[in-house]
Formats: sequence, structure tokens, C-alpha cells
Amino acid sequence: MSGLDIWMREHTLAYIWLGSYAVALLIFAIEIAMVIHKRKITLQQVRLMRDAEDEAGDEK
Amino acid sequence: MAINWFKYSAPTTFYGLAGKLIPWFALSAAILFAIGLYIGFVVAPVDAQQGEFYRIIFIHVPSSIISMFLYLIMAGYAALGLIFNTRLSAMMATAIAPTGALFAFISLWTGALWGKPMWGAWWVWDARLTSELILLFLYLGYIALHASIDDPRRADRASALLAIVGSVNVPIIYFSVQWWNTLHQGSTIKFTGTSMHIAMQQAMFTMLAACWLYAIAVVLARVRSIILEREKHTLWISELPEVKG
Amino acid sequence: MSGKQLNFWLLGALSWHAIVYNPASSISGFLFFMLEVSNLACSRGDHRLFSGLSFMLHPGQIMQVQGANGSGKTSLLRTLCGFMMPDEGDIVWRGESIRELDEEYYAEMLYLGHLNAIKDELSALENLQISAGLSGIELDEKEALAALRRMGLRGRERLPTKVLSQGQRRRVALARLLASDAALWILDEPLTALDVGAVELIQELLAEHLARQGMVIFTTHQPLQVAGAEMRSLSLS
Amino acid sequence: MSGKQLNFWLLGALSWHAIVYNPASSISGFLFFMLEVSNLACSRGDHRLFSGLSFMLHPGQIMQVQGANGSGKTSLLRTLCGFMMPDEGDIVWRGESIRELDEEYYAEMLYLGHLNAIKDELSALENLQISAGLSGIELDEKEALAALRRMGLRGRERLPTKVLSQGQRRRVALARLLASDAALWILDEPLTALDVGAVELIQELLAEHLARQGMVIFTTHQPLQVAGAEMRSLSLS
Amino acid sequence: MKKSTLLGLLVLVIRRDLVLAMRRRADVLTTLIFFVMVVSLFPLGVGPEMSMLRKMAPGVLWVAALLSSMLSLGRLFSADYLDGTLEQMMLAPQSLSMLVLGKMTAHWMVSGLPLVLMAPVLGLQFDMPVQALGVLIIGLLLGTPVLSMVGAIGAALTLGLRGGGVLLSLLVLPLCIPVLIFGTGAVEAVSTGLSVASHLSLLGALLVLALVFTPWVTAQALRISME
Amino acid sequence: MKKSTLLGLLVLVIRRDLVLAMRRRADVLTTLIFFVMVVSLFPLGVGPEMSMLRKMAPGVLWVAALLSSMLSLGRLFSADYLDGTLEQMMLAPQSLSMLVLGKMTAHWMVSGLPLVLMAPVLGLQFDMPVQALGVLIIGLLLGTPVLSMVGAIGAALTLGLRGGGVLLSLLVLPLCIPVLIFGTGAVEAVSTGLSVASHLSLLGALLVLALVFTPWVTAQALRISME
Ligand code: HEM
Ligand SMILES: Nc1ncnc2c1ncn2[C@@H]1O[C@H](COP(=O)(O)OP(=O)(O)OP(=O)(O)O)[C@@H](O)[C@H]1O
Ligand SMILES: Nc1ncnc2c1ncn2[C@@H]1O[C@H](COP(=O)(O)OP(=O)(O)OP(=O)(O)O)[C@@H](O)[C@H]1O
Ligand SMILES: [Mg+2]
Ligand SMILES: [Mg+2]
Repeated sequence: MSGLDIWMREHTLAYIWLGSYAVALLIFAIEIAMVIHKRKITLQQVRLMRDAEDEAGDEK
Repeated sequence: MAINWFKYSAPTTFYGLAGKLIPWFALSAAILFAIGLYIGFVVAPVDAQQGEFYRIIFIHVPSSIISMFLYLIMAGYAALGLIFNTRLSAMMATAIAPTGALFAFISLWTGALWGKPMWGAWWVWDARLTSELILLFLYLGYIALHASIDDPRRADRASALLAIVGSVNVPIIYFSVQWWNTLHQGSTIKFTGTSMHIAMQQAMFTMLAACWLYAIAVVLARVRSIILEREKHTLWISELPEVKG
Repeated sequence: MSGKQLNFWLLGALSWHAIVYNPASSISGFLFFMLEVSNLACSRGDHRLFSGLSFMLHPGQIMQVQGANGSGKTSLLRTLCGFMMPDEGDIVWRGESIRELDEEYYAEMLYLGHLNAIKDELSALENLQISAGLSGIELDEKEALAALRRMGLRGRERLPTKVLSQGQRRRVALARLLASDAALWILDEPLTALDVGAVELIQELLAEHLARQGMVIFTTHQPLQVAGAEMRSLSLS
Repeated sequence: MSGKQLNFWLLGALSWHAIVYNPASSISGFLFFMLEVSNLACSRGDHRLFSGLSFMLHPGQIMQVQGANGSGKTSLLRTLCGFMMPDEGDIVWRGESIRELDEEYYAEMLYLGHLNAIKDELSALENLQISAGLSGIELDEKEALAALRRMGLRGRERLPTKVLSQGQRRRVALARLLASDAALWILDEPLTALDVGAVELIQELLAEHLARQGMVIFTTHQPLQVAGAEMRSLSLS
Repeated sequence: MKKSTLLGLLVLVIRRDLVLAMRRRADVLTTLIFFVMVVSLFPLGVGPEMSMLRKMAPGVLWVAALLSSMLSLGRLFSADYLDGTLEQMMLAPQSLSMLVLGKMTAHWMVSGLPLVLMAPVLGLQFDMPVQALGVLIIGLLLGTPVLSMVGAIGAALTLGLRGGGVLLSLLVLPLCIPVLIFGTGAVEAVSTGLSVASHLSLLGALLVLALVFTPWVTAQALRISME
Repeated sequence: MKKSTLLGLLVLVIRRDLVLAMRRRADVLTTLIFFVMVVSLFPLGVGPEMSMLRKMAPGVLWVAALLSSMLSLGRLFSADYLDGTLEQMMLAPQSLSMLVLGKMTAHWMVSGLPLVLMAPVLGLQFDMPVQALGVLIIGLLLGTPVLSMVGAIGAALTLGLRGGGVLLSLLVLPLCIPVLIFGTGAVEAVSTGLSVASHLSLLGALLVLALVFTPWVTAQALRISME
């Protein structure tokens, strides 16, 4: 029985919460953040490109 | 019943539709998560054999199930994209892969955390565990292949082929692993949830629904970004309010 | 090489029937057209290389694709080979789109790209025999040696090609022209690394091919004349 | 590019001293010679490519190595770079054999071979900066961009070079000429795949280099003139 | 100069690849040496207990075979791709699947067959009983072609990509797991007295499946990669 | 435009190779995943019995580490060779050994370091005790650079298209075996209660030796291969 085993038996709910649910929710949160970030970046790129095209159009 | 389904298979209309749907999926996912967690941790009683530990099931089983279904859905979209050359299907397949991989990872992780108190080991080479691990590899292979090809059209087609080959192999892998494991091993402790308490069932189904809704919301959000990226040259994109503003 | 010519005439006769009796071919209004490109558009990355490109090529015609570096010559030739899908437009061979024809088209077409498509470890002789074999023609050793010698590789036929000079390697690749019964040659910068003598030889080969009612599409940045044929040209800008 | 010129003059001044005070250099009897090749012989396999080859190259001189395909031009240039050991004879740079000099020689020499020596995955900009860095010169982004634009690659500077056309890739390789302070340029068929405009540009670059008292040895199968310099030529048969 | 047949083409491709392999004998030998090395390293890493080694033997041999055929797969198409030969193959007037089948066969003859022949010697080092050795060889004979063929799909998909070798194994190894399991299962069935035939017939079924589908799939993958 | 220093050159080469690796961000990840997969294959071959797996663990992890760094080594020089960059490197006015050292370092950072970081997780799958895991990591930290460096010699020698390649690669392989023996030995010493330190210090000695000699040897091998 290592230290972790004893701790795990004494604080089962904390173990479950910290180990499983918190990690799962953290992963969800990271995924959401990544999706939002990706949307922001893509929008930025699209706007940049549109501006560049506008300029090119103006030159003509 | 004269819904024009093809209308929604065009990125143009799908983009708007998805934008409208995402908040609803996200909101209901959040509510169901709250309810599911409440039932799971407050209403559901302690299990006679496992004590509190069994409560991991409420996240473990939904993520396992979803990770497996998502692969099939992904392969389906990939096949559609490859055969009918529809742009949206390929984008959907690409958008699903990361979510599927993450659910597979959650399943492995929560399973490992459950295994430690139950079996005394983080990992056991059990058939189900092993095939879930291989599923994660299949997802990662798909993602890696897609990421290493620069030309998006080529990337779509190549990884679609991989997904299809993979989905043919998934059943073969599943049965071979099961056979491998049962042939020379009888002693791995197996959790047999015989008759589940009604509250446990409720909690699990609520969590399953919540996870599905979450997955749909995230995939839709991701596919919207992909549409933006791929179609940035088209007129309709440059006329979107979020692009203009 | 008389067997080859025979072969070619036979093929010509067959294809003549195909043209006359194939209902699809009458759509275009011409009876003798072979390759017809209509309204082709092609882009790489975000970059539109060309669009609205149309031309026809008849037996006995040669066409040079011209343009500065990066203007899309290679891309055009590769599209004609079916490696790349065009964004728009169609490529029609004997009245059918090459998408549908596939292997039938390949049997009548020969492509030579920037890369030599020869194996370093094999000798010139083996390389030629194998590449002819892949395009469906069995060359015996005598025929292959004759072709290589005509290309100025006498005494080098059995060396592994990796020890050959750049120009000699190109000559090995070009020897395929002598061992082919394809009607349409698509050549991407065939003159790369060739010396003056070899350039003249290629000009001869092209003239012979055209005289046999063959067709050629090619690119080059060097001057090239073909005796007895009018050189059409297509400019990409 | 003024920093570069400055650099060059400085180097010139130093080497001047080296020539004047280096006792070894007086052996040859000339005070200004830079590259001296004497009685060189070279063979590949069983095949003697050339022998008894001797020449000298002085600052401001340009020499074209001529010969048919396979006559040994590339082999000669690679021997001058020290990649291949000659069977006989010696190559002397500033009075010392290049075998002994090694890295000192390399610091003053630039070789551009059949291969472009660029990385497909890197952009033209990164490629230029890195290859300059490897030859001991740190280029900042502005300088590198200027060099690439002079080579006609405007708008392509940041694309991975694998998507570039054959001629554009060659231009990226040639951009190194603009970012080098080497005195001796050894160029093996620099004009491969270049269009007419690019060939003119290279002619200009060569003229500039010669005006700076640089030296050039090159091969080509295409015609090439350099304004304001007499073209020496060396024939291998 | 005469027209060649479809079978003639198959023979041509196989002969070509075999000749190429013989010119580069180093490559063939390194695959074999790699196999021997992986297998022989295990006793060093695990310790000399014979009972354990005997138990591990089929697994170790199979894993080593899997890895070494993976190692050589990277070169299956990439050399042809770089020098432009593959382009020419795709322009061949015959079915590309046939060419691909030829290349697969040659690959197996060069990198699979030597392993099969080498395996009994290594098996003896682990003190495997003769009966088990027989089953091992039959298993390898049925299984290694499947590895070559499934691997070819991965090789075609990763063509021209940087880091192709590793990416290739990431794509292919999971797909090869059933072969590994049935192959080792057959050998272990010998000692446990279970049915060897069922494992082997499953391997055979995989082989037939692979023969039917993989050439076509690989040809499609090549077309995609060449675009 | 200014002259660069020797250290600047080292940094340049390392950065260049890292940038090249990062261009395909999947590249780093796939090396890692390959490692994970090779390790996971063994239980599938050998069977799920924990007691046996626990004993095999260090051997399996070390062999897998060797294989993954070897697989990625194949490309260490060959890409540069084929596109002519290596030629240019040999004409660089600085010492070739320095360039080689840079390339080795970059290779280790991309393909060795991630393995070291991943190893503990895999160790847990095999139910390894925590103490053994610590020793495993230290061993890998000392050993993987040696694998990269010794492997580089092999990579340089196999560049040459000469027939001698086989013989020379045979000479290199035995050099990797001591690393494996000391590496696994250290981990096993934990459970048997023997001296861990002696194994690790031997590994350290190998590292120092490799650092001193391999860059120069590799540079010579390259010169031979390029002629
Ligand atoms: C890393 C370890 C684990 C992994 C990868 C894993 C994987 C999976 C998978 C893939 C499923 C879905 C199977 C199906 O629907 O047929 C599943 C279901 C399940 N797992 Fe796990 N598991 C792990 C550990 C555990 C542990 C330790 C327990 C309990 C002691 C457990 C209990 C369950 C239960 C009760 C189900 C639902 C059963 C059913 O629906 O048939 N799992 N797991
Ligand atoms: N992903 C991309 N993004 C932008 N431009 C691209 C991309 N891929 C290719 N290109 C451009 O497409 C063109 C390809 O040209 P192609 O190879 O057909 O030229 P070419 O006419 O054969 O030139 P050369 O005479 O140099 O051989 C080049 O200008 C190249 O820069
Ligand atoms: N092992 C060998 N045996 C016989 N001849 C060889 C061997 N290796 C090389 N050669 C010959 O040496 C010559 C090498 O010539 P090199 O590459 O220097 O020619 P080059 O003048 O640069 O030609 P090109 O204009 O085609 O580039 C070729 O004629 C080649 O056939
Ligand atoms: Mg071109
Ligand atoms: Mg040459």
C-alpha cells in the first residue's frame, strides 16, 4: 500500500473529483478554448485577406 | 415533408444553421451536465461493492461510447466526401476527429483512475481497454495524416481513405483483441453491473446525453471555422457580418 | 524500327475508324481533331494560374507552351496528363473526356517531365527496357541498344545511370521517345542539360514524329526549330 | 547592399597583403594569380576524362568550361571544389594547394551545382538565410528579401519552395550569389530552367562580380554573354 | 517491339523491384539484421530465465517481424516517387492496381520471406518446441504478406510527406494488430492444446481479404498522393 | 550582413533542423506515438499477464526507444544529401564536425527528449514501481543522446551508395548494445538491490565518449560518402 493508495481510500470523493471529473471538465474547457481561439484566428485571417483583395481591387 | 436536405449540405446554408444551433446545444449540454452530476453524486446511493469509486462510471461510460460512435460517424462523413465529392462532408470528418480523440483519451484516463482502486493497477491488458487504446491510435493517425498534408483537398481525400480502411478494421481489431484476451486469461476482475439502481441509470443517461450535446456543439463550432478557412475566397464569406465588422 | 512504324500505322488506321464512327466525336463539328481543350482553368494554392484556356491539336501538329518561370507551363502539362484536376473546363481526347478514358488515353500518350524517371542503380539499357515495358511495349535488347546508341550513349549502355553525367541521364530518359508508339508526346523542358548535338537530335526526332502524324506539346526556354512543321505556340502570362 | 561591397573591399585589401607577403605565392612567379591549376588529370571508373589540364585564373576573369555531355565538365568543377581527388596534378589557391587550405579556401569560394541545395519545406527566405549562414554570413530579413526580389521572386518569398516552379526554385538557389562575398564562383549550369529574363539577370550579376575583381568558372550549354569582360574558354573533348 | 500482357507486366514489375533490391543489397540485409537484433536484444533486456523466454518467444518474434517490415515499407514507393518513376507508372496503360500488386509481392519477397526463413533459427534460441516452430513459420508465411499489403496503403498515403517513416508506422501498426494477435495466438495454442487451425484459418482469411482489396485501395491512395 | 561565429553556426544548424521538424508539427508527435505503439504492441504479442509484463518492461521500453530513434535517424542526412544541401555544408568554411554536432543535437531534441518524457507513463502501464521509473528516466536521458550520436555514424555511412555499407552498418549496431545493456541493467538493479550508480555512470561515460568522438567520426564518414 503506497501513500497514494491510502489517500485514495480516505478521500475517495476528492480522488474521483480531482482525478476524473476535474480532468474531464478541464479537457472540455481546453477544447472549447481551442475552438474559440481557432474561430478568432480564422476570422482575422479572412478579414486580412479581404482587406488585401480590396486594396488590390482599388489599385486596378 | 418537402425539406430540401441538399440545401443544408451546402456550406453556405450550413454555416448559418450551425451558428444558430450551437448556443442551444451548448446550453442544454451545460444544464444536463449539472443535472447528471447532481443525480450522480447526491441522489445515487453508494455501491455495495465498490463504495464511492463507482461514480466514475458517469463520465467513463459516456465518453467510451461516444468515442466509438464518433469514429463511425467520422468514417461515414469521410466516405461521403470521397465518393460524392461533397465539400461539407470532408469538413465534418475533419472537425469530428479531435473531439473523438479527446473522448477516447477521457475514457482511457477515467478508466485508469478507476482501475487503480478496483484492480490495484492503473492499466490492465484487458480486451476492452486495449481496443480503446487502439481506437485512440486510429484517431491520432487520422489527425496526423491530415495535418501533414498541406493541400487541403488532398489532405481530405487521403485521410478519408484512411478512415474508411480503419473502420473496416475496427471490428476485426475488436474481435481479435477480445479473443486474444479471453484465450489465456480468466482472472482479470471484471465489473459486472448486474442490476443498476434506478438513480444510477438516470445519472448515466443524463450524462450521456450531455456529452452528446457537448460533442455536437463543439464539432459544429469547429466546422464553422473550417468552412470560413476553406471558403475564404468566396463572395458569401466576405459578405458575412462577422467578416465585415 | 520498321516494326514500330507498322505498329503505328495500324494504330492510326484503327483510330481513324474510331473517329469516323464514334458519335461523340461529331459533337465538335471537326472530323479530324484529336485533343481538344476547352475553357481550362487551373489554380495552385490561392493563385489562379490560367483560365479560359482553349485549344485543339490535330495530328501532325506541334505546340510550344511559352511563359516566364512560374507562369504555369508545368501545371498545364500535368493537367493534360490527368495528374491534376482542373478547376474548370475539360480535356477531350478523341471525343471523350480523359477523366473517363483513363487507361485508353494513357496508352496513346507519353509524358516526360522535369524528372528523368530513371533508376540510379539500373543501367541505361535496363532503364529503357523497363520504362518501355511499363508503357506496354516489350523491347528486346537489340532494339533497346539501338535506341540508346542513336541517343549518343554508345559505350555507356551498361553503366549504372548514377555515374552518368546530367546530360547523359537526360538522354536515357529521352530514349523512350524512340521506343514509343504513343500519338501524343507531352514534353516538359526536354532540352534541359542537353548539349548542342543532342538538341539537334531531339529536333530530328520531333520532325519524324510529326511526319508520322504524331502530336507534340512541349515547353522549353531554349530556341528549338522543327523542320517541315509549323510551330504553334501558346502563351501563358 | 553597401555593407556587402564594403565587406568585399576589406577582404580584398586583406588578401592583397596575403599575396604580397606570402612567400609561397612568389613560387609561381606571378604576383596577382589567384587560382592555378596545373597538369590536372581526372578519371571516373575506367574512363580517363581529361589529363594535362592547366590554366590560371586572375581576378576579374571569367572562364567557360565547354564540352559535350559527359565530357567531364561537372567532374572538373567538383574537383576544383575538392569533392573529388584528382588523379594527378594540383589545384593551388593563393599559392597553397587547396588540400592544405581546406576551410580557408571554402570561405572564399562559392559552388552551385546541378542540385539546388534548397529545402522543400522551408520558404525561399528561410532557405536563403540559412544557406548564407552556413557559408558564414548572417543575412537579416531585409537583405534577404531584397536579394530574392532582385531574383524576381516578389510575392513568393514566404511560400514553401516545394510549391515553386522549377525555374523559381533555381532562382532561389541563385539568390545566394547576391548574398556572398566569395571571390571565386564555380557555377555548374546556372541557367538550367531559367527563362529569358532570368538569364539576363544572371549575366548582369556575373558582370558585377567581375567588376568587383571576382572570378567565375562556369559551364552551360546555352549562349551567355557578359558585358565588359572577355570570356575565356576551356574545351574538354 | 511487341505489346506486353497484363501478366507480363506483373512479372516485369516484380523482376524490376527484385533487381533493384539486389543492387542495393545493404537495404535487404539491414531489414534482416534489424529483425535479428530486436529478437536477440530481448534476452539481454529481460534476463536469461528460459521458462519466461520460451513464453515470450512467439510474441517477440512477431513484434520484431512487424517492426522490420514496417521499417522497409518507407522505401516501397518513396524512391520511385522522388525520381519520377511513379509518375510514369501512373501513366501506364494498364491497371495501376496490378502494378501495385507487383510492387507488394516484390516487397514481401525481399523483406518478408527472409524473416520467415530466419525465424526458426531465432525460435531455437528461445528454446521453442519444434511443433510450435512449425506453426510459427506457417503463421508468418500467411501473415507477413498481409503486413506488406496493409503497409503499402500507409506507404502510399504518406508519400512525399516529411517524417513519412514514423507517420507511416502510426497509421499502419494499429491496422496490423489482428495479424499479430492471430499469429501469436496460433503458436500459443500449440502449448495450451487449443485449436491451431482456427487461428491459422483466420490469418488465411485476412490474407485473402488483403489480396482482394489492398491493391485497389493502394492504387487510389497513390492517385490521391500524386495530385 | 555580418560574419557568423562558430557558436552562431551551431545554433543556426540546430535551429534550422528544429524549424524543419516543426514545419510538420505532427512529426515530433508521431515519433512519440510510434514509441508508445511499439511499447503497446508487446503485451499484445506476449499476453496480458502482469507479472511477466513487469519483468519485461525495462527491456521493452529500451528497445522501443532504440527503434524509434533509429527509425528517425534514416532521414538525418539523406534528405540533405538528396537535395544537395549536404554538399553545401561540406563547403562551409567552418568545421564540419560542428555542423554534425548541431544536427545530432537537433535530432535528439526532436526524437530523443520526447521519449524520455513519455517513458514514465508507459512504465505505469507495465506496472513498474516508482523508483524503477526514476532510474529508467535518468538512464534514458543519458542513453538516448548516445543512440542519436552513434546512429548518426551509421546514417552517414549508409549515405554512400558503395557496397561496403552493409559491413559498416554491422560495425555500428554492436555499439548500441552496451547502451541497452547498461540502461536495462540499471532498472533491474533497482529491484534486485544491486548498485544502480555503477550502471548509470557507465552510461554517462558512454555519453562523454560519444560526445568527444562521434561528431568527428561522422564528419569523416560524410566526407567518404560524398566523394
Ligand atoms: C483504462 C481503463 C479502461 C478503459 C480504456 C475502458 C474502456 C471502456 C470502454 C471502451 C467501454 C465501452 C464498452 C462498450 O460499450 O461495450 C467501457 C465501458 C465500461 N467500463 Fe470501462 N474501461 C476502463 C476501465 C474500467 C474500469 C476500471 C471499470 C470498473 C471496474 C470499468 C467499468 C466499465 C463499465 C461498467 C462499463 C459499461 C459496461 C457496458 O456498458 O457494457 N472500466 N469501458
Ligand atoms: N500553394 C501555392 N500557393 C501559391 N502559389 C503557388 C502554390 N503552388 C504553386 N504555386 C505557384 O504556381 C506556379 C506553378 O508554376 P509551374 O510549375 O506550372 O511553372 P512553370 O511555368 O512550369 O515554370 P518553370 O518555367 O519555372 O518551370 C508557380 O508560380 C508557383 O509559385
Ligand atoms: N564508373 C564509371 N565508369 C565509366 N565512366 C564513368 C564512370 N563514372 C562516370 N563516368 C563517366 O564520366 C563522365 C562524367 O562526366 P561529367 O558529369 O563530368 O560530365 P559533364 O561534362 O558535366 O556532362 P553534362 O554536360 O552532361 O553535365 C560521364 O561521361 C560518365 O559516363
Ligand atoms: Mg516547369
Ligand atoms: Mg554536368
